[in-house]
Amino acid sequence: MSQSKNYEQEPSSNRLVASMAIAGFISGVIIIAIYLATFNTIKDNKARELRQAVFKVLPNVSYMQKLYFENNTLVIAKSDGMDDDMIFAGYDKQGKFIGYAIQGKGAGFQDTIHLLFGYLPEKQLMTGMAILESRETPGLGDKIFKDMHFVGEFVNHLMKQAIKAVKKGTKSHDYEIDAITGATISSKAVVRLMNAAFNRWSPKLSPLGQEPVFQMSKQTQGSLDSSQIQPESPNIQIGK
Amino acid sequence: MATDASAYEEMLKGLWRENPTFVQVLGMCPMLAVTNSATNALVMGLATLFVLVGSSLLVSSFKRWIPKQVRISLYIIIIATFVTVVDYSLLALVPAIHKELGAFIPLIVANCMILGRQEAFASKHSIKYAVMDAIGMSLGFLIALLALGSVREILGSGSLFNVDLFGANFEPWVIMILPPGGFLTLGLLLLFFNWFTERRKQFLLKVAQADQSVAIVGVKDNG
Amino acid sequence: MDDLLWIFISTLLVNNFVLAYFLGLCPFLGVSGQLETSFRLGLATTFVLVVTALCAWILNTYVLIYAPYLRLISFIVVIASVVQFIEMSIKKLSPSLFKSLGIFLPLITTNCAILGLAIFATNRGYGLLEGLVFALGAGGGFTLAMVLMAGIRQETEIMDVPALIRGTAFNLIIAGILSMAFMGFAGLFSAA
Amino acid sequence: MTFLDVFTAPIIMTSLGLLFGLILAVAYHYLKVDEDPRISQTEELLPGTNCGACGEPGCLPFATKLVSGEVPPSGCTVASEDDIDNISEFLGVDAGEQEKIVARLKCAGGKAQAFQIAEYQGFEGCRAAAVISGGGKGCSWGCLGLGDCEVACTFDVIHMNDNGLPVVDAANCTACSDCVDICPKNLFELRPVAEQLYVQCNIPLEGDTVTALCSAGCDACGKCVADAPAGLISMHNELPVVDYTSGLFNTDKLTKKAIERCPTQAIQWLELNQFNEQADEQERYS
Amino acid sequence: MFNLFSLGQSFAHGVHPPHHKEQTEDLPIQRVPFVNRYVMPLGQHIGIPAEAIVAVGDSVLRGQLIASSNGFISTALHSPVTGKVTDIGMHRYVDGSFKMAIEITADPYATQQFSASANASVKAVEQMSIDEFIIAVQQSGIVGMGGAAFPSHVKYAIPEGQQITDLLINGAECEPYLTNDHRLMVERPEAVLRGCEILRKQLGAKRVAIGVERNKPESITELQKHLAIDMPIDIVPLEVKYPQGAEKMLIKSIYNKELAVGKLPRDLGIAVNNIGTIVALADYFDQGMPLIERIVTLAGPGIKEPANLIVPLGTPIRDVLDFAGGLSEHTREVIMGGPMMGSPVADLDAPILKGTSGILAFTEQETARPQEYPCIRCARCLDACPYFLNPSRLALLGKARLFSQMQSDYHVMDCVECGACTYACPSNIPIVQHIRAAKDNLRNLASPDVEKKK
Amino acid sequence: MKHNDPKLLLQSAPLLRQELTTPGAMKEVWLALLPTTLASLWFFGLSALLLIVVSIAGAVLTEWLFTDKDKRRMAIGDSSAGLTGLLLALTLPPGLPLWMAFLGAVVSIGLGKVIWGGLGANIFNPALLGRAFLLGTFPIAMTTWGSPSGLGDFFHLQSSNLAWPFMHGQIDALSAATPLGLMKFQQQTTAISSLFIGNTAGSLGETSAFLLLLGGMYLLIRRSIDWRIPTAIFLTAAIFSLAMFINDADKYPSPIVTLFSGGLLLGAFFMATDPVTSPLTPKGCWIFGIGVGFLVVLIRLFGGLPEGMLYAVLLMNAATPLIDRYTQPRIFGRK
Ligand SMILES: Cc1cc2nc3c(=O)[nH]c(=O)nc-3n(C[C@H](O)[C@H](O)[C@H](O)COP(=O)(O)O)c2cc1C
Ligand SMILES: Cc1cc2nc3c(=O)[nH]c(=O)nc-3n(C[C@H](O)[C@H](O)[C@H](O)COP(=O)(O)O)c2cc1C
Ligand SMILES: Cc1cc2nc3c(=O)[nH]c(=O)nc-3n(C[C@H](O)[C@H](O)[C@H](O)COP(=O)(O)O)c2cc1C
Ligand SMILES: Cc1cc2nc3c(=O)[nH]c(=O)nc-3n(C[C@H](O)[C@H](O)[C@H](O)CO)c2cc1C
Ligand code: SF4
Ligand code: SF4
Ligand code: SF4
Ligand code: SF4
Ligand code: FES
Repeated sequence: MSQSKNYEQEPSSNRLVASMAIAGFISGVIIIAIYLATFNTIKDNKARELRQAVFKVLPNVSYMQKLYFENNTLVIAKSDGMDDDMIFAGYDKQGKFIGYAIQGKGAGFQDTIHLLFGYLPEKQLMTGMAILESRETPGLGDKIFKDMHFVGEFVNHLMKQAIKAVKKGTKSHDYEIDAITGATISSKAVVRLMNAAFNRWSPKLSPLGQEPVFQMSKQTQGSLDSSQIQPESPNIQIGK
Repeated sequence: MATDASAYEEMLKGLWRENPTFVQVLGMCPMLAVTNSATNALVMGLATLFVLVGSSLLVSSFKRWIPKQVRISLYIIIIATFVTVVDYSLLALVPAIHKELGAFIPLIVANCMILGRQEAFASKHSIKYAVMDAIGMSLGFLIALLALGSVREILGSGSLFNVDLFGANFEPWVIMILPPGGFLTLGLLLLFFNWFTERRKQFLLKVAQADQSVAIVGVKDNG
Repeated sequence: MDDLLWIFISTLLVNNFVLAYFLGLCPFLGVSGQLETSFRLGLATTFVLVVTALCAWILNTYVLIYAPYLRLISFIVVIASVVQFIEMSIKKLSPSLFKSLGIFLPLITTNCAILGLAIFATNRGYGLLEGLVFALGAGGGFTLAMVLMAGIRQETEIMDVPALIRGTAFNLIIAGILSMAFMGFAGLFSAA
Repeated sequence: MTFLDVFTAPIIMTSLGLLFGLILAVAYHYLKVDEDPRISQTEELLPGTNCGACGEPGCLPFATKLVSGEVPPSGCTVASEDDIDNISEFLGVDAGEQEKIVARLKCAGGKAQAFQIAEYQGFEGCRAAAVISGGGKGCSWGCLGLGDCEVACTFDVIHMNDNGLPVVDAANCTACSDCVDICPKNLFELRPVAEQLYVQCNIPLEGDTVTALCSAGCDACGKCVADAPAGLISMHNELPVVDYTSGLFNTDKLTKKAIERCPTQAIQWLELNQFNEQADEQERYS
Repeated sequence: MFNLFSLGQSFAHGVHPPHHKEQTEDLPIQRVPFVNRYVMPLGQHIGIPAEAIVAVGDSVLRGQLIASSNGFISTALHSPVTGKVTDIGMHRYVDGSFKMAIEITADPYATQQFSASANASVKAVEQMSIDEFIIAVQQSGIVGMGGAAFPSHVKYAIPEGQQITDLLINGAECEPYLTNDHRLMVERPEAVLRGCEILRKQLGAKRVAIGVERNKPESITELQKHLAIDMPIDIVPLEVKYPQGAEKMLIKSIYNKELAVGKLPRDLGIAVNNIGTIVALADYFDQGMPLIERIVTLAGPGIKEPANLIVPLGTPIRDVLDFAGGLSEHTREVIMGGPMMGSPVADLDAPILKGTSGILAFTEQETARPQEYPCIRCARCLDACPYFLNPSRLALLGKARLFSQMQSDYHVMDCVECGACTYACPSNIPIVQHIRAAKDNLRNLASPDVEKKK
Repeated sequence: MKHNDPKLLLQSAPLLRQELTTPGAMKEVWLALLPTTLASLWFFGLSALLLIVVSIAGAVLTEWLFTDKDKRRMAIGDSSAGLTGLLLALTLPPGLPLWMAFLGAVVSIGLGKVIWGGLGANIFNPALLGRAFLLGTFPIAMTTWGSPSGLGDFFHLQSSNLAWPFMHGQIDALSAATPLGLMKFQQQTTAISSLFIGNTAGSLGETSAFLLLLGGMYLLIRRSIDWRIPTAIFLTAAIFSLAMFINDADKYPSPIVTLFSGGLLLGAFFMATDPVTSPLTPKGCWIFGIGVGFLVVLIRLFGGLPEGMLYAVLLMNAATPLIDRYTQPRIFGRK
């Protein structure tokens, strides 16, 4: 009873404001502390994830750098993270350009599918595909990344023409791909996203011989977020 | 001694008698959203435990200085701070699981159970009781999460904590890991819980009656 | 335009906030007993969702680019305070509006649909327009689920559902069945 | 990450806190609306989670309904038992002082006392039977025993006994009048428990006609009127009426005398409950 | 649109129960002999009960006024026999309840000849003003014989500003088994037409319509045969459909007008009367005979000798049954009125009333309680209800005793309890019973004299 | 008192009842389904027989187990549980493992009926609920279709039928695609004559349009079902699909194919019309039918699944309480 009497007294507005401010301050301090403490690890994790994905789709890559399409050319991105308008260029140990890793994003069976595929412009060859994010049905739609046969179809696929997904077993042309039985829609969505991304990017890619050069900037070297990839990383094997 | 026992009581009540899921029906969103595997459930449960215990500790320590008008806002700031801590920690430590839990780690902030405990308990009790209560509640929540997660993972994927249980020929019940499965499983679990409580009540009643008749017979014998 | 339509349909039906994303279950299970109330709660929620989308976009564009780590806490604090402010204003300015919609506001502020919307919209990098459409879809979906649920619950009120079953367990099962029915919308307008 | 970045967070958070603290403070100051203080006090006692688990759209509406008595405090699933006790206590301040009123039945003619002239066949409900030519009970004023009141009582305190009469668990009756409203024979009335002298019959007939219908009916012989303190009981419409306003009512032996010579036990001295759960033989001779 | 396809004029919805009229439709009306004891309840009509003006021990003549009307919606009672008042007190009514009644023991030596002199002399109806006419009708004790027993004079008191243009005579007799109106039309067509003319002239109506269901061709031809050319009377054949005889349905069928809820036929300029009522009017104004007897159909599988009888009011049902050979041993239930709307008789010693159109007896076979199934929401009841109510919902709510919701959401009070829904229900749900219970409860709650709530 | 005559019965009028009873209404549906059931035996042989038996058994057993003792006789006696079992079986693919069919039947009655309070109380069509559960739970098994054989092959049992409980079935080599699947995923049309006769792949009861029409007509003539619901479904589906067909005849099926393929006929005649789960009011029936017709075409043409009848009906079932509430007929004499 006495407690509730206490409550009934109106605290001054100053107290309200002050307590909010103090709480805000303390919480700000705590948050920045945890942020700093985990900052590097998280950055590493993210970079590794991206790296692994790029590795999967572009074999023999040792370095990569993020590019934007600006003013009709590809320029090197400065941003830490990754966004939809980015494309990745892969380089071998010598820093020689190998190919691009292109993102695709769009509606799947259930929700948005986000994927990455490798592309060698000079050979017009698709080198592999990886799903970054999807909420497709477990057991059905998730075969787009679990079914190795399906994933394998995008390795060394010649991109002369838009890809077409056909019912499993009825593949009769080079540009066709066997869809997954029971997940035809997801497979078709994957193909559709790839075609769309390909159409978006292929005219923008630098013409033969003028591939973006790998630049080891000061920033990239210094920070752990560098787009540089440690060649010793065991994950390299994935691409094969 | 006595206070220890009652603090212990406070903890125990969260496990069954005032179980946040089965009795209070709070925090349903994370409960259903992340229980498609036992591992996710476990991580979510532990994260919630951390946030609840931490914020209860803070709230009960500072309860004197919190003005009534902004108390909810302050609780939210406190809780959100802890959640941010958990969020970043998980992201750093177990990125794969963090990815699966998705938005539901930040959403711990909105779990009514946590705010509820601050209002209903931590703001009115001493630190010790508040913490014990928080532990009990979050353990109760964890138990429910695990129960739900296990059932859904066992049926839905044929495994538990990612350990395959039935071999390759098992036909998984896909729906269990889909949204309807969450609702249905929790509904049926709750049903079972109700049934069990009811049965227990009736059983206790019967025992009590039996006792009584024994007592009466005893009196008669004596007389 | 097509994209906006897809965002709307997808959140309204395919990825319904309540039935597929498990957001906002507390009010969904608690307050869906009466049709009238449910509908009004749905409207109020839609309103708050739109406010949220707006707040989230402002925060994302003007504040959080400097301090991304404050995302969660600033979302919740800003949204909660803004809604509370709106609530008090309505209460003062229009008691009748408060009675019909305003009383729901505190209930809505602390539910996950609101925060979920802000976080999803940010994660997906929605712009202002997309965010608003997303909020409308989510609110519409929430209202739809709420109203269907309330209709069913009111109907079952006069049926002899076994006493043991009545209550939250039963509501969850109804929600499960609804969610199962909504699976029929999967892939809508995305598989074409 | 620059050195300055480290300060961004506290700065932003502090300013946010300041800003909204200010807004809320101003709001509290200028936008406050007056309402029943009991509502906000009750809301205070609630958990304040605004979770909706009670079925109300938040704690404030729930508190409003609590104060108006539409819902019981236990409707809140989040509050602990202590909280609920506190709320009950807080709300019960006024209620506790009033005298206890319970539902009383103006009939004691169960299966053993009254007979059927015809056989009713159909839906088990008193009102439903009553509209089918009275349900076949010989005494057309008496309880039909089909338990509409049992179904209607929100608080589940009415249970039909073996004799086909409703037993009100008087201790838990809230005098909500559900049973009064539902009974097709208008047999229930709400009476203070203190009014212990009670006539359990509703037949406006006298003499043998009554005894031919029901062995528990009041045949208007007038013995109670004669035996009670003069003026306490009088006959109206062939039924004794106890005048509690006369100031003559007492719990002494003299008043109790009124029931002693009643040939049918139609007038009773009630303790708490009216009938017995099991057999009512006991009750008749106790 | 319905009229295009169906025989005769009609309304929407309704049901087609077998009409079972063959049992009695060809049996001429017979008179039952006088018995010993008569009971005249003071309230056997809608409205305020009459007030006894005789005392125990008084001798009364057949046709003599024994109770006078007690207000406007109330009517007089006359003695059905010459004899002696032996009791004025509570007597059992057909529904098992007790009501104030005058018991008369017949004088075994009286001729029981009705003499108009027993009543105040009646002025020739042609000379009466409308007000005199209304008072005379009230004096006559005539009430609606169509079942509701509503005092007829009330219907003739037309308020200022309204004018009756049409007189509607209800000869539908849609209830199965009953043939009393039919026999009246066949045997006394002149009386029917005479009654119509008296009433039409008094009310100033332009036309008269006599609605008769097509399953009574003999009635139609008899009436037509006696129809004089100058009589503005139409005999309208109606589709055989239940409840064709319900006032609103009849108005819909004949005038294609919809009587709004809460309105009276006179608001449409229509006055509705039953065949029996109209004949009683003719008899009163031509012969001075007040309402002391009526025609009752005795039928049903449990009646040994079905018949159409002229029964003095107040005769115990048992005596009437005895005259018709008694009940067969399989009889389980006796109904007063028709099988669709009638009410079961709780005590055979209860008397025949002004509103008793039939006494039907049913055996074990018809009364075996049918297995009730849950409502499967098949909507047959909705398709049957002529008032377009939602009986399925009403029954569900009734079962849950949610009576007030039945009115607030589903307008239970608009139901006329015709029973069409219950007839149609494949799950054998006693829908009307739930409805009656609800209406009863709602009326009870609304009535001011529910003394309760201390 | 003198009571030498039998104690009279007081029973509410009307004493007359028309002849149809609720079990009778169920029997009508059994009868109407007979041709389709026999055809399923013809087309799918022993597999069909076993599926039907197992499904009915599962349904009846569940009803028996979970119904109160005193209501059991009535509940089983009205044959509605068996009907649910039969209807469920008719929507299953012929190669489905029997244990799945059994589970489906248990879910149908358990979650679809008993939990709501038994016959008449459920909101969702039990058979379709069971099928929705199975489809969500075992999507692959539920979308693997065997080709129809003939009576000659009666004793040929699809090997997947006999899978052990909780285990995969062995998928038959000759799995085929349903006409709708062919249309949706391969843009191939099936001849209307085959749709009509029914020698296409599909669930047990949906293949022969002719026999379904026959059964449906029987129910309509006997007035066992509300004519508005199937009419509204057919009209809406036909108009909607015609609009799309005119728009792009290669991509979208013709209205005839839409009507005669998949579960539309079975659903429109036997499932959407389930009295318990469809609206009471005439206007409501129109809305319900239009809703089903619209949703089924929407899902078929624009959704992820080749067939949408199941979900169309379930979704409209969910809306039925609302529809009923807002389409009360105008009471005679009221505005
Ligand atoms: C519960 C359920 C989940 C499904 N999930 C997916 C999915 O994630 N991806 C997909 O492409 N199709 C999914 N489907 C759609 C069907 O499997 C669809 O019919 C199939 O993709 C086409 O069949 P086909 O590949 O055998 O021709 C799902 C169906 C159901 C019933
Ligand atoms: C207060 C009251 C006044 C009435 N006045 C008239 C009237 O003026 N004219 C009329 O035709 N009927 C009148 N009625 C009678 C009803 O319209 C109706 O005929 C009567 O209730 C019996 O109808 P039923 O036999 O169809 O049930 C009145 C009824 C009541 C209760
Ligand atoms: C369902 C129903 C059926 C009725 N059937 C008849 C009938 O067949 N014949 C008849 O004269 N009155 C019938 N009535 C009574 C009429 O509605 C109306 O009250 C009567 O014809 C008025 O005339 P009265 O006042 O002279 O009785 C029926 C009433 C109802 C509600
Ligand atoms: C015309 C008609 C159609 C029916 N259709 C179905 C149906 O589609 N699914 C089902 O489970 N039961 C059906 N039944 C049976 C019954 O109505 C069903 O079991 C109830 O829904 C259970 O409450 C039908 C019954 C009738 C009379
Ligand atoms: S008291 Fe009234 S309601 Fe209760 S059983 Fe008796 S008659 Fe029925
Ligand atoms: S209905 Fe109300 S008044 Fe009657 S016994 Fe129950 S609690 Fe008491
Ligand atoms: S009894 Fe009432 S509800 Fe039933 S059909 Fe007749 S008017 Fe309609
Ligand atoms: S006729 Fe009977 S079963 Fe059919 S809807 Fe009406 S009440 Fe229900
Ligand atoms: S946990 Fe999501 S709304 Fe409460």
